[in-house]
Amino acid sequence: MSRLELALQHGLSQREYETICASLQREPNELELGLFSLNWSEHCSYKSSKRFLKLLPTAGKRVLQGPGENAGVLELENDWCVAFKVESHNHPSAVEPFNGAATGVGGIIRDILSMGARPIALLDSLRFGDLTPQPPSRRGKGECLTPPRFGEGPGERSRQLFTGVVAGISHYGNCVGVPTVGGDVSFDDAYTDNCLVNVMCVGLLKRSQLKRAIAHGVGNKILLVGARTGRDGIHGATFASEDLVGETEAKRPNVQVGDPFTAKSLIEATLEVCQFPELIGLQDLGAGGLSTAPAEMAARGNVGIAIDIEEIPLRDPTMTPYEILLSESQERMVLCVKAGSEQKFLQIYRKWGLEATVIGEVIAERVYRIRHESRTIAEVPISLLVGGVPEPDLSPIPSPKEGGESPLPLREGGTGVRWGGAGGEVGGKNGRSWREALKQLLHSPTIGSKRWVYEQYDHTVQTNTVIGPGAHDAALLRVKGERFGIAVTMGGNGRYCQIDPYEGGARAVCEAVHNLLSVGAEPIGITDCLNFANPTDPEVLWSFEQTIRGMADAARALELPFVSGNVSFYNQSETRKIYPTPIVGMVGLLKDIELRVPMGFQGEGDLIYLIGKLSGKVGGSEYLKVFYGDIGGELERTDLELERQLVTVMLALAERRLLHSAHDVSEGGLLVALAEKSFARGLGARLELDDLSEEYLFGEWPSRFVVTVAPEREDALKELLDEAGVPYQRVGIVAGDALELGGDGVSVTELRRAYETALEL
Amino acid sequence: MRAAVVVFPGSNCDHDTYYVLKDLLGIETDLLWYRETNLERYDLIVLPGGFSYGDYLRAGAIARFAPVVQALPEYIERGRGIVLGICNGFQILTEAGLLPGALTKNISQRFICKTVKLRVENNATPLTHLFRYGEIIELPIAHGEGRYIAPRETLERLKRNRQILLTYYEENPNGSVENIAAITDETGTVFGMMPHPERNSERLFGTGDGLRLFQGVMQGPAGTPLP
Amino acid sequence: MKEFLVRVLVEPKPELLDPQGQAVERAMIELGLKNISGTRVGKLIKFRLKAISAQQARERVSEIAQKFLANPVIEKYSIELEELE
Amino acid sequence: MKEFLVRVLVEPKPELLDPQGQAVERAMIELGLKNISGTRVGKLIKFRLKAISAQQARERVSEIAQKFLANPVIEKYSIELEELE
Ligand SMILES: Nc1ncnc2c1ncn2[C@@H]1O[C@H](COP(=O)(O)OP(=O)(O)O)[C@@H](O)[C@H]1O
Ligand SMILES: [Mg+2]
Repeated sequence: MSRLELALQHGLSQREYETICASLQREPNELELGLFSLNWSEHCSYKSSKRFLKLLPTAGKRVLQGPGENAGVLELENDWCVAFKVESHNHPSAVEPFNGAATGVGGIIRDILSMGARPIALLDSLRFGDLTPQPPSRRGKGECLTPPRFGEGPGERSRQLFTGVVAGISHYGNCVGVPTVGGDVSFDDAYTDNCLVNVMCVGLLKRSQLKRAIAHGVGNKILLVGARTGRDGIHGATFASEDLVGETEAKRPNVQVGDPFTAKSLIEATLEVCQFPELIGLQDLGAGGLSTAPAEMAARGNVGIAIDIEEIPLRDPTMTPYEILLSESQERMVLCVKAGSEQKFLQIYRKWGLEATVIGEVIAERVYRIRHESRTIAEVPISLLVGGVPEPDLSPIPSPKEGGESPLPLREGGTGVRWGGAGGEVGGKNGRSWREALKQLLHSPTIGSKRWVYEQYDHTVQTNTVIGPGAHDAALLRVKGERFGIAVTMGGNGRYCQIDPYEGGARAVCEAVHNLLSVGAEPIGITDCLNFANPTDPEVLWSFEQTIRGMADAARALELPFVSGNVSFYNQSETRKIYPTPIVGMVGLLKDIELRVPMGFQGEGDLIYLIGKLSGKVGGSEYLKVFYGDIGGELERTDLELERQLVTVMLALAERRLLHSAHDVSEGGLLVALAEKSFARGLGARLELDDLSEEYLFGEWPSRFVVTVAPEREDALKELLDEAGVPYQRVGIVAGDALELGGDGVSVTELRRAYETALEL
Repeated sequence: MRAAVVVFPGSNCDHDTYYVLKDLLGIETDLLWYRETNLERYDLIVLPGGFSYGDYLRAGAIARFAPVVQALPEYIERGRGIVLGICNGFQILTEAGLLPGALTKNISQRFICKTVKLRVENNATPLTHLFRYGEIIELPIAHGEGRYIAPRETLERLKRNRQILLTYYEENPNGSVENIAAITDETGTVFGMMPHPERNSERLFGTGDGLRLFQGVMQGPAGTPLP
Repeated sequence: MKEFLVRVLVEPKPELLDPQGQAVERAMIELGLKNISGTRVGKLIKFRLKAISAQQARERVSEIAQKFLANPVIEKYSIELEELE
Repeated sequence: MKEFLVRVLVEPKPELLDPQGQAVERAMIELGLKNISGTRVGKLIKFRLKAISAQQARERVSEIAQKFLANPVIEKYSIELEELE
């Protein structure tokens, strides 16, 4: 085989190969090709996405570390800082859901650790294909062996992926002792072949503890710590940079198996050594393993690194240098430490029962040099390896949606259906009343309770979870010894992006903002994971660009910086592309946790107000999907000026303690939001709505909150809203134990049953 | 009074428990590395929750051989102080044979994290004397292997000696026999419980019931303060 | 119809990391069982099965092992049959 | 020194309920494996051991199985040895 063929087999393009030869002024050897194949993979180099990512705003007064490191860092109060990032593990989870998801958790935790922060929370956004109805005889029995693999068919496969992924996150997150406090799960056929597993980790650190993934100072030592190196996941990053099609089965890397026990010791040992002034930089070994991490550290420090391959502790002594360098074994990190101090580092790791070895040193020549028994077996300029990849020549072209024929059945305007009162005589679909529709929506897996999921996650460990999963729009963590709290949320709706990627991107940002505002916290920064299909498809690239523009415009309007993120391309099979799916993770600061606002109705007699945009369309809603099997429709563009006003006014309302409860209106629309508010204490409401159209009851148009206020504070609330010029409307009063509307009613118990049994596996 | 919270590789509630003892109750408390064997100084030794050694094989199966656990029988025999195993700590104590019975996989075969109601079955112990007999309290659980089982004779003995301290109330989350959530040994100085009192020791997290349990230990049996 | 005692032994594929096996091996060594290596921890599934022949029993168990008892992506399995009186 | 392949099979004591075994049995029946009964799910621990004789190997493994690999309150075990070339 020619060298070129070998390069192509490594996933490099001919153009890339030629660039390498021209720069090296020779042909690269096989090991060097391996290095390039990983460093230049889409997954590691962001070659197709970086020019679009530049569109995202990254500056802000709290930003201590923006994109470019293992995680972003924002300043909070009293020298406390928060580090956070999201990471995808989509392909590995599609192949082996349990281990794929578990190692995804491990990877993102080590990213946070690399900043010198203690991981304090995890969130997970999951997307699967629609589940088939569960045969009644299997309900409520739980899993048997993991992962269970009953039957055939796409619904069964989605079920297996779902249970496997949740079990994997539960296994890893629980064991490392980081609470999983939030996230979201939704189901749609678009994700049948490619499920999405995005995990976000949040860490806490003092300003002075901030670390970077950097190496410098000639002669300083490079340490490898954690687990031994085995033949896991060789070519993992290249695998993540290709479509998920049948033939890749042969090319599939060995499944990486996570070891959360080793990870937990690695966290504790690393936090110990972070106190040493001799620690210069640290970096976790993620995709690409030793072929990428040290090179990236050297690039940041403008130095070179030489490593001695025979020093690396192996699980299997027969491994070749090629395998060692390309291995993606989990639970490993690389440290750069001052020469002479290595012993004290090694000691700490060994105390925790971990491997720790000096594997190399910083050199002046800016190359990544691999030595084997003192012989150089590969040597590549750092600048070429890291960032030297030529940008592929791709151009986005608008999807046919902007003209031409639509790939989606588009529904113009509303459906003209009005839901009736009792018995549904006013022409409700199939003669049903709004309460039947509401129950059915609450029972859909995407909207229904995710208790089955989050009860498998330890969400109370570390004793900081003030608001945990299932209780509110965002989770809230306290910081021991401080007044302030940290609110976190994560989510996104691919269906919106499928219809209108620009608007979908904007909404992803705005919804995260709403979730934080609902608990009373001020949004301060964003991390995101952009899950898309193959970027060489111009239409996909176009939706990618549009989504980013939507996110960027919303973030800019709300003065929110993106401080970290992740791109996952190639989420498609031969037959199916995922929806463009941006997942937004957001952090908020609540100045005083005593000012937190609950989600649910608190007491009878409280008045219910809808705040924000008071009318809109039904397009893109879960309602359309459930009742019409339709994901189309028209999405109204979010009014970013209104969003700005909502931020100000919601914060002011919370600060003045005017809100007895708050919840944003999102998936499912107004009635679903009201029903969710009734579950906390079993309190119902008498609703005073004069519009019973499906748009009004079930539309998902943006920029809305439902809040409650004590009757004696009603005037104060209205005054504040008037001053801010934000529209509002009284929609009812908290009363009884049923939701009543238009002479019809349904008990909270009945609604809750529908909601709680939506995901019974 | 002086307390130790043992740190095994894989412990993850060590800092949480330390925080309650040290910061909320002001007890002099050490984080004790699992290789320590000198327990003389301590009036209370807590084996905290977590996944010691990854809970590989069986929860607690490897940790029971740790030096600190090997030193416990002597400590208990001499009546030196109180040993409290919470969650993983309970599992370690049963594996070590310091408490009767065994903790096995939840009947659902899944990990479960939620707040549960518990009934106080014996309030004449240092751990529970600040509760009323029959009182219903709330504590979080978070475990995959919390289903308590024991041979019939052992259960008879536990009941006869009133060694059952807490039972799950209304709902049995893991399938434990007799709804058992917490027990003590025959000496009344070794305690094991699946629920996490340290996770409900502040009003911020609910009723704060967990704190009374630690306060009980601090005040000593029947209110006599420990040294 | 004959009755068989079936044992299906499932273990992690040899090329994959088995953290549980590693931890158990370390513990056994510390407990004094030197000279051991390559420890793997897997599952044992044991049941009684009625079938007309050993061959039929094996075929049917094979199918279920592949489909359900073992996860072919990460595990391998073996089947043992013993005819009961 | 000889080398042995050791398998320790650990399973729940017969008198104890085995919820995992029950769940697996139900699933197998649903998947079409009728005529099964008494399903138990246990553990397989497999390793290589060097010893001077089969008897010595068995003794040493017995000891570790009793003390560590199985929990005598709830489990029983059996040991299988195979001499390697
Ligand atoms: N995968 C998950 N992991 C943890 N918590 C989850 C997950 N999915 C949903 N939740 C929690 O369930 C609650 C409701 O989720 P969701 O319906 O997505 O909220 P929202 O409608 O506000 O976006 C939230 O508290 C969320 O954090
Ligand atoms: Mg919300």
